Order: sequence, then structure tokens, then C-alpha cells
Amino acid sequence: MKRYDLIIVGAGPAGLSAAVEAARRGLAVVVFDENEKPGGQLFKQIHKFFGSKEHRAKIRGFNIGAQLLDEADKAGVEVRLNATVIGLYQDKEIVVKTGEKICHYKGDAVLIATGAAENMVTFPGWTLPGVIGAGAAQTMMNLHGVRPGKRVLMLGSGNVGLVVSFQLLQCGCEVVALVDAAPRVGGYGVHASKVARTGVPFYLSHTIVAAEGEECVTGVTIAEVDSNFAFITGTEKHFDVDTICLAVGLSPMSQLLKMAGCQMEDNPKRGGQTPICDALGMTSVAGIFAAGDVSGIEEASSAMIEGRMAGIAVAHYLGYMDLQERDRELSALNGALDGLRQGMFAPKNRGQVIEKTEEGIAVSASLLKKGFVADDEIERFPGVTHRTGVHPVIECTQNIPCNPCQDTCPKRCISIGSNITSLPIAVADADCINCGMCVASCSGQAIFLVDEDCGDGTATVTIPYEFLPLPAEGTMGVALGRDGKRVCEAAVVSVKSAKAYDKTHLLTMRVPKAFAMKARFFRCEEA
Amino acid sequence: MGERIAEHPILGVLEKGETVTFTFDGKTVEGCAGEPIAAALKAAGLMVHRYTQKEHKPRGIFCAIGRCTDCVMVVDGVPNVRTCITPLRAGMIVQTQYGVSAEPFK
Amino acid sequence: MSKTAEVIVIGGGIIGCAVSYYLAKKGVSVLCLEGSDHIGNGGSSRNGGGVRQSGRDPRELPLVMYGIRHFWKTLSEELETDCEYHQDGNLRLGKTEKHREILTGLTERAVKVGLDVRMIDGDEVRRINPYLSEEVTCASWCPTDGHANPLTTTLGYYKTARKLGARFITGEHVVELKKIKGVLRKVVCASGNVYEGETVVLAAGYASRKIAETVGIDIPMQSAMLEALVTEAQPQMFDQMLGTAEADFYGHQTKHGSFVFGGSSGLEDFTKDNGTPVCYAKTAPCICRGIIKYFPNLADAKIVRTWAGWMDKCADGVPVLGKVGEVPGLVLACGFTGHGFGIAPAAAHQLAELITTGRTDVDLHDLRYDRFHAKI
Amino acid sequence: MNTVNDRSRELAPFVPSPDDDMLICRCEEITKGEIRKAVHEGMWTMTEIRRYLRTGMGLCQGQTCAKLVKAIVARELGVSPAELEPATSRAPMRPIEMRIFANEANEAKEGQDDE
Repeated sequence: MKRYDLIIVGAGPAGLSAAVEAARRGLAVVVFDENEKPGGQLFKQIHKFFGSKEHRAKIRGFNIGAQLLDEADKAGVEVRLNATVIGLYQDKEIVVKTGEKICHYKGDAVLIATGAAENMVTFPGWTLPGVIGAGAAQTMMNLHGVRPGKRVLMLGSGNVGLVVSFQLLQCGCEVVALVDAAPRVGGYGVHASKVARTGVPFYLSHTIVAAEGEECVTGVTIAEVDSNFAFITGTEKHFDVDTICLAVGLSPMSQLLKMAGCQMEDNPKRGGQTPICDALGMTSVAGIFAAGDVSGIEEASSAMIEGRMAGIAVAHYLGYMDLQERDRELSALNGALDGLRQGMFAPKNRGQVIEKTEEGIAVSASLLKKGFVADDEIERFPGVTHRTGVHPVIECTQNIPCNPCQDTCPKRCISIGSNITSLPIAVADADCINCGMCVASCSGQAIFLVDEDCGDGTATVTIPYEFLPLPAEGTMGVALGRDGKRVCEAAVVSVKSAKAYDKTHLLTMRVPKAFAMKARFFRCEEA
Repeated sequence: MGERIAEHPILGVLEKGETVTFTFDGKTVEGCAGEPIAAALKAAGLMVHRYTQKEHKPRGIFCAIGRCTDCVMVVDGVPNVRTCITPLRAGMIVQTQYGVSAEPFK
Repeated sequence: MSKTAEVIVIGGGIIGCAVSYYLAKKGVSVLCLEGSDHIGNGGSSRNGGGVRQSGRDPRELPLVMYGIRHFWKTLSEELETDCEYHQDGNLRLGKTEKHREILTGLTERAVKVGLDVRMIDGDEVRRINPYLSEEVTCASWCPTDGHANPLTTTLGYYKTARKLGARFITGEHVVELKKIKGVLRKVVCASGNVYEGETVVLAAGYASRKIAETVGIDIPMQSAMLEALVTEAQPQMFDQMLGTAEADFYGHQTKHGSFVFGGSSGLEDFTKDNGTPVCYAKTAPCICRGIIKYFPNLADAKIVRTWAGWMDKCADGVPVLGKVGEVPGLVLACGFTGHGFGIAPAAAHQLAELITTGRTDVDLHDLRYDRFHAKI
Repeated sequence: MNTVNDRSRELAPFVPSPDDDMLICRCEEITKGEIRKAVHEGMWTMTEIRRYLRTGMGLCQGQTCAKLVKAIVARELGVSPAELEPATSRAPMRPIEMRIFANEANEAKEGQDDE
């Protein structure tokens, strides 16, 4: 039987990262993935990632996927696609379907990095064609180039629901509402804000009463729920939609581990059925490891680090690395992982209501309830200051592990400090040169360059813009506020595109100066 | 093919396979070679892939990654083919699945 | 809660559940202890669902024939559960001269006991089941055989017994039997719980051997791991139960439309496990090759699930049933050797009769514990 | 680890619910009401529910409904879903054609892609 040092199941962020680390240390590594393309969900992620440099921050997910593949290739990893793992049997034997046959392989070590599967929620009509998972929407639009629908209602305000809503908008779908039964937006506020400012209404404490349609979805009714998630009669709202998108969380896809006899536990903090692992990611079955979402739902950034740690742990387990080297490497990676697990959205804070930032500033109530920071709340955050001339306005109001804005500004106008989750501060005495790098590098699209008073009664606001068609200079339209509602007329004065901006265009609009701190999006339409 | 994204602000123009034809319930439909059958059907505006065995209810794409098996159809005579992960080839015969066959319910 | 009952049943498989049911129906207080967390978690939920008389040893044939006559046809109604019983015959298939000899011998012996079974040739086999390949050259045909759903039947017995007041405790792993003043009375569990009854029915599959050992009874059996698999639902094809001369392949199409097939890789007696019965990587492919030889047009059908189960393989291939003289109060019901499902209603019913009246309708003499002797 | 579980423990009485006709297992078309009723008939583990009703036994093998079924059963039993062990995971992880499952490639040769 063909034997490898390390067999990895799943060519997503965790699996590929582990493969690279292990192969670089001389292990014979194979990665099996059932999909036609490697990268797991990375290739469906078209937004820029959070974190810092070591987490590949501000790089778009699919580009990270390409980087990982390239690294895997250079390290000599064998990546087998369209290779469906049928089972993980005793003695670390796996059976893989490739093409018209099955093959048996054994690994001295096996790493399961199969990721997660989407959770579902039921309501009358949930089986109708047109009700789809958020992952399905991403797959259709970002991999296959087909719009999932024309008019979409999104259920779920976690990061997946928010990110996919934005992606739907980017590919030309209309998102009629973003709905969540929870009383607060679950995902990053910056993700919510970039959706809200385009005009998508948020309905928190609401959920779906029923999907309508005989053969497929033609409409949906939502209603408000009380604290026991019971519908409040009289609050029903109806939308004509052809698609209902469900983004109600993920569960580890851990069936292979269970089949192999690994001890499992149902851990709500990890998102469901996960293997009980030691500090190195080894399960109760010697030589079987787990990394990434399969061992606990987190972001792809953490999965990549977990994968690297698993690769190193396996290299040591199989004698390709000594203990000191392993511990040195692991300690560095632990630091990186720890960085990602800080802040309001850290796994340890899951399910908790956080009312104040680390700096002691009250979190925006409007952000949690409606998806945007209200005009009268924004001023209290340290990234929002007023100066003459063009300066960055950083509307980053929650402690999340992310700092590219600090690194990217050549003039040190933005400071986060050594604590990666601190809110960015607009540095008072720094000189902004209007280069736009902060706007383009903010993964949350939360930085704007504002000249509050151009001297002629107008102001200019530069916003990140990732939609088509790209308005030309001189285009007249309307400026939308953070809430997505019309603020004033606006004229596009410049559109900057640069390789360094990585597909984020910088659209500068001129608005009456009274609206400098209100106008945050541009819509091309007759004023 | 109004459902297709001609140009994407981030992804640009997607590279797709050549345009091929196949039949869906006897009608000729166009799609791109190599894309999932389900993507081609979606681009052509088709929603219902099958009707269930017990309740005869319509189903379509749900997970789009081969897990939920809701999108199965009869393809070239074989029932229960997961159309969301089965690449389209020219000349495929794709049929709505009723229960476990292409035979409509009486 | 009380830890005493007139009868303590050890083993919550189909035998234990059915004994509990028939006893509870007679108003006897019953307490059934299942070692695993699930009712019917052993062979009862892992077998191929055959409800078959043909191919059996003449010693157990009268009992299973009694069961077909008296219980199976009305079982769904009685248990308020769809047991999916089909009585559409059993084809026991042969491909070689050796197979024909085996089948002819089985058939002749069964006919002597009064079973309606006969040898047929390949053409007649294909008239009954047109999907079978030309490789099949003969078969024994028993029209009163059939199949049922072992999962719902087992849980149906449990459900109805429970409704009649039988008490079931799962996760209660029996470690010891204890005599009090020469009579079996106590059942000791790993949890520390001790149960007491006037009669103890031991129906714990292969685990019965270790439990019986604690009162000095040794049942000559070994465990062997068998595997089976199920396909996706297919259009309706046939209703017969199928087996082979060498019992290395069996199966049927279920009401659901899926096919359940079991088969042998030849390594069953030597398999290992990790605490639960686990599939071998090589067995399911072997079963698939077997199926395709018999049914070439099932080659495209997809397998959705495979599983393994231990059978309690008795030294002479038939179960050990009835009271044990050396240990008053002990009733054995184990060693079913992989064909305990079809016979379960009859075996359980007769044991309930034995416990309550001291008599049985079917003579169980040939199945008693003291039948085992050295060969010379 | 097995847990001693007395199946004669009284559950709260079965009360029909307006959403009992909600489909839970998409493949096998099993409703919430059927699942709830099965619990009251004594099916207290995910494994028993699955064997009794076929939830999670369809083409997708419970990948869609497992968590939903678990929540319903837990609620009926008055326990937390985390206390219920999911049903066993079994190969194949994805449906596989018999002719392919039967076709084991020759392992003796190096370069396992050969035929």
C-alpha cells in the first residue's frame, strides 16, 4: 500500500498551510481534496483579510489561496484534487475515490482539515428552490460567475452573512434586507457598515415567518421576535424576493474523525462536534491530527496558523525536527494565533455582550442594531478627528485584530500601537498626503479621506469603491449616509485605481461641506 | 444568459469553458463546458431540479458544493447525480428527477 | 427506582426487546438492561433483514417456521410499527457444482422437516428475478421466506414492550451474575447497580459468554465481524430475499427503495476493532464486486453507507436457547450465529412461554445448552 | 462512555405543536412532529431516532439535518443538545457508485495513478 509521512484531508487554508510546513521539513506529504479547485473556501473569499502582515492581512482571500498553492507547490507537496476521501479506517488507512477508481493509502500521520459545513434553520417553505445557503451563493457567483438571484434576502448577520451580502451587491444582485433573530449584529461592525451604507436595511430581532412560492421562492415574510424568539404579531413585513440566503453559522465537518474513533465532544464554543485534541492538535488516536474549522469554527486566518502549527507538530512527531526547534516555531505561531484570538470577537467572548471598547468607549448601539454607526455616535471614536485639509477619518469602532492601516501609511497618520486590537487613532500632528493607501488597505472599508472644507462651501470625501460600473469623473449622483439613505447631491471629482489598491478604487466625491462627515457612499443616479 | 456575471469588480471576467449545448427535459440549453450542470441551469433561469419521492415537492440548488444532494437530477439516464458538482459536457441529457427516476408522477 | 422485577433481561437487542414484549404482554414485570447507549445496537440493527427458513439447520427450522406462521404477518399491526415485512420468497443462489450440492443438501433436509422449498435451475431463477446475471445456475426457492426491516422491528418491540410497562435501562453494562442460595438472583452492573429477579434472560449476543462465565457457564461461541452496506434509493426492482449457497452474500431491496447487501471478505473471523465494530477498508469494495457479479445493472447505484457488526458465532451454528439445569433461574438466548433476526419473534415468544408456563409449543430440546460434546 | 439511562423516566406529555409539519430531514422528508412523537415513543438517542425514522439516512447522510434533529430531540427530552451524541459517522463520506467502490487500483505499483 502506498504510504506517506503525512496525509492531509482538505486543501483549504489549514490543510495547505500544514502541508507547506511539513513538506519544507522533508516529509512526504499528500493533500486530498474532493473539490475541483484547491483552497477550500478561500477562493470564494474576495474581500481583503483582517489581521496583520503575518496573517496575510489586506490580501484578498482568493489571492491568499493562490499564494498558499504556490508555496505548497514549491515545497513539493502533492495536491490531489477531485479526490474524495471515502473513509478513515483503522491503522490510519484512508480510501480515496479518484476518477473511476478507489485507492488505499496509509499515513504515518493523518491531518484532518475538512473545514466546516453550514448550519440550517427551518421555516415554512425552507425547502423551496431559491432558499440557499450563503456558501451556495458564494460558490455560484464567485466560482461559477452566475448570480444566485436577482432580489435576495439574507438571513444572518454574522461575518458570513455580512460578507456574502456585500458580495451579492458586488455581482449585481439586490439585497432587500439583512435579517437576524439575534438582537445584535453578530459579525464585524465594519462589514455591516459597508453593506448598510449601500442602502441595505438591517432587521435585527427579526426572523423569517415563511418563504412563499409554489415551485420556487417568490416572496418572504419576516417578523420581529421577542426575547424568547417568539413572533410578535403585527410586525410582519413582506418582501418580493427570488432568493433567500441562509447564513446562520457553521459546524465543524468532523465525520471522518468520528469514523476513525477519535474522542469527540460537542463544544458550543467551537461550533459543535469537535475532536478532543492535545495542545499540538493531536486527537485521541495517536498520529491523527486536526486543524482549522474542523477542530473549532474560527476565521480562515486562524486556520492557516493552526495548520502551520499542525504541520510542525507532525514534523516533530515523525522525527523530522527536534523538540527545541518545534517549540521555538510553535511559540512564534502561538503568538500569532493569540493575536487573532483577541478583541471583541475572540472565541472566548462568543455569546457575550460587550458594551465598551478596550479604550472604555461605549460601543455604538446603532451599529449593533442597524449595521451602521449613527452620525451622533461616530465622533467619540479616536479615528474620527477634524482638521484642515485632507485627513483620514477612521470609522473603526470595535476592537478587532487588524492593523494594515497603521503599516500602510507612509506618513504615520494612523496609529494602533503594539496591541493589534486597539482602535486606530488619527495622529494629530501627522501630515496626510492624500495617497489613499489607508482607504484601500482597510479590509473593513472603514477609512475615508475627507477634506471638510475646500474653501468654496464644499467638501470632498474619498471612499473605497468596489462596484461596477465604475463612475467616471464628473458623474453626478447622490451621496448616501452611513445608514444608506440619501444625504445630498454629489459629484465624482476623481476615481483613482492603482495596483497597490488591489481592485479597491478610490472614488472622491464633492458634497456640500455640511455633509462632509455624513456622506459615505456614492450612488450614480439622477439627482 | 442574463444571470451570468459579465464582469466582476474584483474577479474581472471569469474564464469559462466553451459554450456547449445540452438538453434539459428535451429542450436545448446552452452552458459552458466544465462548469457544474447546476450553474448552467441557473444561468438559464431554471430553478426546479427535482420533485421529492414522498411529498412530490420541488427542490433545487441548496448547498452548491455536493453535500446536501438536493440538486440531484437524472443525467444521461442515471438518477441522483449531484448537478452542483458534476461538470457539464456537450450533449448531456439532463432530466428533472421525480422521486428516483425521470418518470413524472402519475 | 426499583431494581427488582420478576424477569431481568440482559441485552436490549431484538431478542431482549421481544422477550420483554411477550413477557410484559402476559403481565410479567420485566426489566431489560442494555449495555450500550442504544436499544438494538448490536446485530439487531446491523443485519440484512432476512426472514428466512430455507438454508437453516433442521434443529432450528421448526422454531423459525412457527414464527413465520404465527407472528411475522401480523407483526407491524401488533407492534404499531411498520416492520416492512415482505413474504415474497427467498432465492439461495448457486453458481457452481459445489454450490448445487450444498443447496441440494440443505433443501432435502428442510423438506424432511416440512418446509416448502425446492431446487430450481438458472432459467427459473431469472423468471423469478430477471435482474440476476447468467452466472447464477441454480438456486433453492422457498416462497414463504421473506425479509423485513430489522431497525424498525427491533425498536417496535422495544416501543410496545415499554408501552406495556417493561422497563428498559440503557448504558447499563452487566459484569456479573450472582446466585443466592443456589439460585440465580442478582445481576451486577459496572455502574455499581445491582438488579434482582426470579429469572434472568441472557440475550447479550457474544457478550453473553463473559457474563455467563461468572456463574460457571461457558457457551462455545466466538465473535466475528460482518459488514453490510446500503445503496441510494432505486426504482422498485424485486421483492425476494437473496442469499448464496456459501452464505457469503445476501440482501434485498427495501421498502425505501435502497438495497441492503451484506457479504464476506473471508477475513471475518480475524478482524479487529477499536471498541466498536468498525468497517474494514477492503470489505465494502469486495461486497460491491460480489453484487455486480449477481446484478450487473446495479453497477451505477451509489453506496451511501457501510457498517459492521459482530455476530455471536456458535460452535455448531445454531442458537443456545432455554433454561440451564446447573443454574436455576438462568435462561439463555444467544449464539444466533448471524441469523437471529428472522427467528427472533418465535424464539422470544417461546422463551416467554417457557418462563411463564414451563412449556413451549416448539420443542427446543436440540437447542439447549448441554448439547455440546467433543467430537470423539 | 456509556451513560445509565432509565427509559421509563417520565417526559413532559406530548403536546402537538403548530409547526409539527415542518420538514426537518430534507432527504427522507421527516417532519418535526414525527421526530417529537418518536421521542415520546422511547427513541431517546440520535441513533435510535435515525434507525426508527430514517432521519439522516438519506442521500446526504444527515449532513444537513443532524443539528436540527438533535435540537428537537434534546428539547423533547429536556436536556442540552450537547449531551446527545450524534449518530455514528460511516463511510462512504460521499455517495459512491458501486462500480467505482468495487474498482480498487493496484497498490503494488509505485505511482498510484496507474491502471
